[in-house]
Amino acid sequence: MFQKVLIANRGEIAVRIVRACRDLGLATVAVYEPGDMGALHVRLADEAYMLSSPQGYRDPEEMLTVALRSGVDAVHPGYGLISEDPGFKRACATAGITLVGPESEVSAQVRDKVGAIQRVQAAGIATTRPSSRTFDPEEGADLLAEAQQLGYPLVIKSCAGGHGRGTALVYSAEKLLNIAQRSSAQAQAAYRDGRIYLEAAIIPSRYIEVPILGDHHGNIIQLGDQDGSIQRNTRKIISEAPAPNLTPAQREAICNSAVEVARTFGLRGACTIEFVLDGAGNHFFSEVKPRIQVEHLVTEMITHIDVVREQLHIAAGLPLRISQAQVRCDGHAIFCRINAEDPWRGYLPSPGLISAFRLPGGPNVRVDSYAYAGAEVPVRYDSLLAKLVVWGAERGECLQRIQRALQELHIGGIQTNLSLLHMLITHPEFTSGNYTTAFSHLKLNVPTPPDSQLRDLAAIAALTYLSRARTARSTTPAAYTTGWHRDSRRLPQ
Amino acid sequence: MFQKVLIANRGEIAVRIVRACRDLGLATVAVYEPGDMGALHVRLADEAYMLSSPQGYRDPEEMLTVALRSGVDAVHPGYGLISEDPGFKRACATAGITLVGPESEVSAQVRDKVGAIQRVQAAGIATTRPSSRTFDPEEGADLLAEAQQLGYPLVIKSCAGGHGRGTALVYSAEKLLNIAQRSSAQAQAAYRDGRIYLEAAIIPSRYIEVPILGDHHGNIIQLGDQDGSIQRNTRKIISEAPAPNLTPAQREAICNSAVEVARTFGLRGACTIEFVLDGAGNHFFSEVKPRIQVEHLVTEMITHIDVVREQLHIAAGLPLRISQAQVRCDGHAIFCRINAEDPWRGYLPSPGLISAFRLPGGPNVRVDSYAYAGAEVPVRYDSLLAKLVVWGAERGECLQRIQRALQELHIGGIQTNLSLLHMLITHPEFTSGNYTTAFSHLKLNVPTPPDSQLRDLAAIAALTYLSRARTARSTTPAAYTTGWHRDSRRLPQ
Amino acid sequence: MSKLIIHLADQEFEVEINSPPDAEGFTSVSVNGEALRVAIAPAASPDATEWAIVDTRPYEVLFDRDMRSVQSIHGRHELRIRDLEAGVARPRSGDGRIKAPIPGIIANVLVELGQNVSVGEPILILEAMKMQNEITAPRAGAITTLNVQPGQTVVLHELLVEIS
Amino acid sequence: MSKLIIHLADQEFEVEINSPPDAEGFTSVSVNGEALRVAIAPAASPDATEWAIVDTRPYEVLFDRDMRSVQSIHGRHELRIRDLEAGVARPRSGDGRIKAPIPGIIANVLVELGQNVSVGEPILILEAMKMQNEITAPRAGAITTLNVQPGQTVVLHELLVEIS
Repeated sequence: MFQKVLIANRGEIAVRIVRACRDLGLATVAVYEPGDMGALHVRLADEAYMLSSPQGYRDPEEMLTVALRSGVDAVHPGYGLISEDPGFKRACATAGITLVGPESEVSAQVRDKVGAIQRVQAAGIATTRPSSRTFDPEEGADLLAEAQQLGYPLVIKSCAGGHGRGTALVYSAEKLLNIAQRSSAQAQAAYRDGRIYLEAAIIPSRYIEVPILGDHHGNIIQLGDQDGSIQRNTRKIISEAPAPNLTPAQREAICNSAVEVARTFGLRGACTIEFVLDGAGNHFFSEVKPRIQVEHLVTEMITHIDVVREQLHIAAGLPLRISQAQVRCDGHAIFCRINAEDPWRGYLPSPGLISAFRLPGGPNVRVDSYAYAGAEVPVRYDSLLAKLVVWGAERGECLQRIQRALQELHIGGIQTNLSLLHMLITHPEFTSGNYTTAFSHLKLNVPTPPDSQLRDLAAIAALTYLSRARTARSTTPAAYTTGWHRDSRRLPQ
Repeated sequence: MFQKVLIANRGEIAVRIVRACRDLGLATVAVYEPGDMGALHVRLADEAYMLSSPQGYRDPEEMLTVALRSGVDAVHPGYGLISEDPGFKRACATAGITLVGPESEVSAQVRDKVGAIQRVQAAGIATTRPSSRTFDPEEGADLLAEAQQLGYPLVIKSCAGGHGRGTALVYSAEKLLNIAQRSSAQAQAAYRDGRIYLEAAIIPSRYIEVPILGDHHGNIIQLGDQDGSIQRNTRKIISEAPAPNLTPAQREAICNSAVEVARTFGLRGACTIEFVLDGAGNHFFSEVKPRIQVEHLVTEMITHIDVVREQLHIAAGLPLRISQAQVRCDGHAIFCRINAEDPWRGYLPSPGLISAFRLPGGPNVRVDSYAYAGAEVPVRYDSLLAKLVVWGAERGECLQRIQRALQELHIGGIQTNLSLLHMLITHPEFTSGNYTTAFSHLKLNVPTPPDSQLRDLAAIAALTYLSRARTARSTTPAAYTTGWHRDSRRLPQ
Repeated sequence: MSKLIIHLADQEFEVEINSPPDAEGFTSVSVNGEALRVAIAPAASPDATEWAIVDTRPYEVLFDRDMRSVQSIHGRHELRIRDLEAGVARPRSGDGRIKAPIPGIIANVLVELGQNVSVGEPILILEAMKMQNEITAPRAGAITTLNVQPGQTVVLHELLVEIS
Repeated sequence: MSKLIIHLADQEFEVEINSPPDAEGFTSVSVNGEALRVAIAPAASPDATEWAIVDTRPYEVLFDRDMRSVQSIHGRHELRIRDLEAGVARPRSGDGRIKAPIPGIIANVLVELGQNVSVGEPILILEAMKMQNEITAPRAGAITTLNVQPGQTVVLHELLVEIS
């Protein structure tokens, strides 16, 4: 095992990796851009180095300099940022520092999504039907021709991202180029890579994912199926494991396909194999995520396996400590991604000072976050604020507990998607388990509470209004202009 | 199962019960004294009633009035307060409301500790050697005579409490009456019952506890052994499960004894059977705690059983949902009790406003608390602020994780025992697992950090001092007198 | 003492408050003629979660800074408060000035100076926190000020565009 | 600019600070002649946990309100700060007045008016949060004021006893 690990990331995932290292007794080295000087991942590390290059966390050269200077024997890059930068991978290898993640060649293979699908097809596994190659959005004529061959409706996907930014459904040739342009721009902004490809659409569909672990000794195990169909604003915000309403035979088939895919690529470390499920229950390989996922917590809750810990074990060359027979997927887990954003104002990000932060507690509830009351949500980075997951012996227990946990979780000072999550997890389509990706697009009408509750809320609003007005009057005039009367905070609608 | 449950308690345990009820989909009714109006257990409940009697939470009559008015079909009294009030139990029974806890007669039997030991002895199980009866501290001559018969050293114990307040070791007859007087006064203050009894001392000793569940159908299961030897200021502050350094044969013998004891009394619901282990590894029954314990979280972490949920199931008359064979004690758990008190000032309680509250996260960490940043630690009640527990596949992993979790946990505005806990869990006697109750009395010398760390801390202190002085100068004079310069906060040493 | 009209989830409530809180901290409130006893948290930071108890029903509510919406476990609802004693409704926004709601980079400007726009029409794209955020017209009119161009960094509350 | 003597865990450090923080937020500090770069959290509430970075070593520290102790994962240590520029050490407490450190009920009074006591001698028992707390003499002398009797409720900072 390693002695000292550089964490080449920030935010929640950096904190998550520091925790895994500490739990293993490994020393940790953090890096920070000037704005993150007091961030939690820095505070909890044993050493911390400032990144002074303007590229900050995205500068592979400065990252390598820190790795060498601090004398680490491994680097964990988390996800995003430079986690899949081929140059950084090579540089670490040359310097004799282990990078926790897939090797460059495996990484390159699965990043070429069209090529990956073709390879899986060749191995005899059912896949989605992609375009023959990737495109720049300027290649209008070629795109139209390829689309004609695939048939409509089809999905435009970004080469760099997952189901997220850049993914769009197209029903007719007239709209193709416009949508392609926008998808590409979104992908460019999010992942700094504007290339796209097409895929025959499967409607209705579900996204079923299977996390796997592979070591350097040829052992590959799968950690059960999970459902990641529910997105909002191009982000998976709810996941659950196991995926609801699958037969044991379906689960077995999907998990077996996942292991075959993993063998095909010789995957190592922690990866996720993604499938699309059609209305008839057939599964089609879609892509490989060769990294730890945001929603890896659902896996951890049902398997009791610390996935980051296992990543470190595998990267150190150790054989997997459990066999497939020893993996016990026990009970059910539901995961919610909590973002600093306002779903009622077009998902506008909401940076700022967190003035209140109350976490849920009690049995079978876990929250991973870099935040706390008094912490700052920075402007420059992703809006991911916290990850909430609950466990239950069965799905019904889980549904009760996630409601309870969301009720207990309170965040003040910034806008979050908590109210949206509460609406989603209490929606009949979700509680029944009969949802598809279409649920992501469903307009959610806020249910009107019973009259008696509205009446109570009106009384509370009136008293609160009078109390605030009194407070505002009794303090200095400055408070009056900077407090809740301040008009400038109001956003254009 | 019940429809609606009254929670006849406050603080952390009330919040814990609200959570269990919500997870089961049951409606909850909270009660509050005027000072607890905004407390978390009130906020999270479906209904809340103010207790206006001066006895507040301790007034069985008003509690029954609330139970009837709110139309609950069950009352969960938690521990302490009126949880074992025989009058309240009878009144609930008469009113047809189920009280979650043991029946009056069982409760009375195990509360008579000397009688309980005699009964267990009669059933052929080894017990500690108590005095023949209980005493008032005024009965000096009788006490001395009884002590003479038992022999020194002996332990004075309170009839009402557990190993906690009132327990004292006596080495010679000269000190007996003085110590008895003080023990009785402590017990009177803590439990409103000053009666005491004597017990032949076992030195060195360990406290081994076995939680059990019993239903109304004659089923009794045990949930594994745990060690509760470590106390500070008469409170168990660290527990772990399983108890370290026991042979499988020892564990089996202790757990079997626990089930036999439970059968002897016909125990139902969640109880804990306590044993004293002598230096040779023999175990002696000591007492029965017929209620949920502060440290029930260790049990929950290793068994994946929600003990409060099971209490409700059992009280509803349902049979146990798992057999002894299905109880899987998996891995290891370590529990810390976090108190609002200052161990460096004689454990002086520290009520006040919590200005900062940062909880640990990540895998296999759980915190149960009523507190959050902005909450008030009230003056009138127990200093229990939060319960922290971590799980690990084995003890070594657990030791790493509890250190990490304590490092992450930060509480500002009040004094806590966090630094003390950090010292205890990193102490070689604890990490080796070779501790006894003597560890509770060990004077802990703060280890001096290496010179380089002291040098760093000195630099930080100097900069912080200058920064605070600057802040104090730049604000109004009032802030200067109420801020950190305020002398009146300083306590007499 | 006070009379307010509360618009909440498209319903209107007339709330009257005639006396200060009693010894237990409850205020007697009449809502559409119905008598309620209401206690609310002592005035704290406007960002904090407020608790309240109405008769025996506890609530946790989160009001916007400007009290134009309220969130509770029953959902998120638009709110409008009119203080009849104060005589005037609070002014609404919508004066046609678009300020930067968050700091970020202007990714795209979708209008030109002098152009006529309708309510809700996309005006510009502001990139922040890895997201492209569409800023739309708060009212109809002509673009009279256009202070930004693509690639430009803007700070919080910076005036970007004016419509009149 | 500033020179301080820091007593920490029975060691003495001379700390010199000659310039304001640099652009990166670090201040050059000399401790017993050794040069360090130190950054601390912007002045926050004195109750908050402070972070600091010394060269590449991050710390979290919790200072008492009056900076007489510091807690970190390395333990809890007594602290004494002398500002050489200010010329005087901060006054120590110990003027013989015993005030209620917490609100509570006087369970027992162990001394009488006029009685001589020595440092550390138990003076009274204050019951609060279900605990009996022994309050001891901060200095030797005679009891000149005795304001309390058993059973009496006292508020925070109430003067209980005076020794002179």
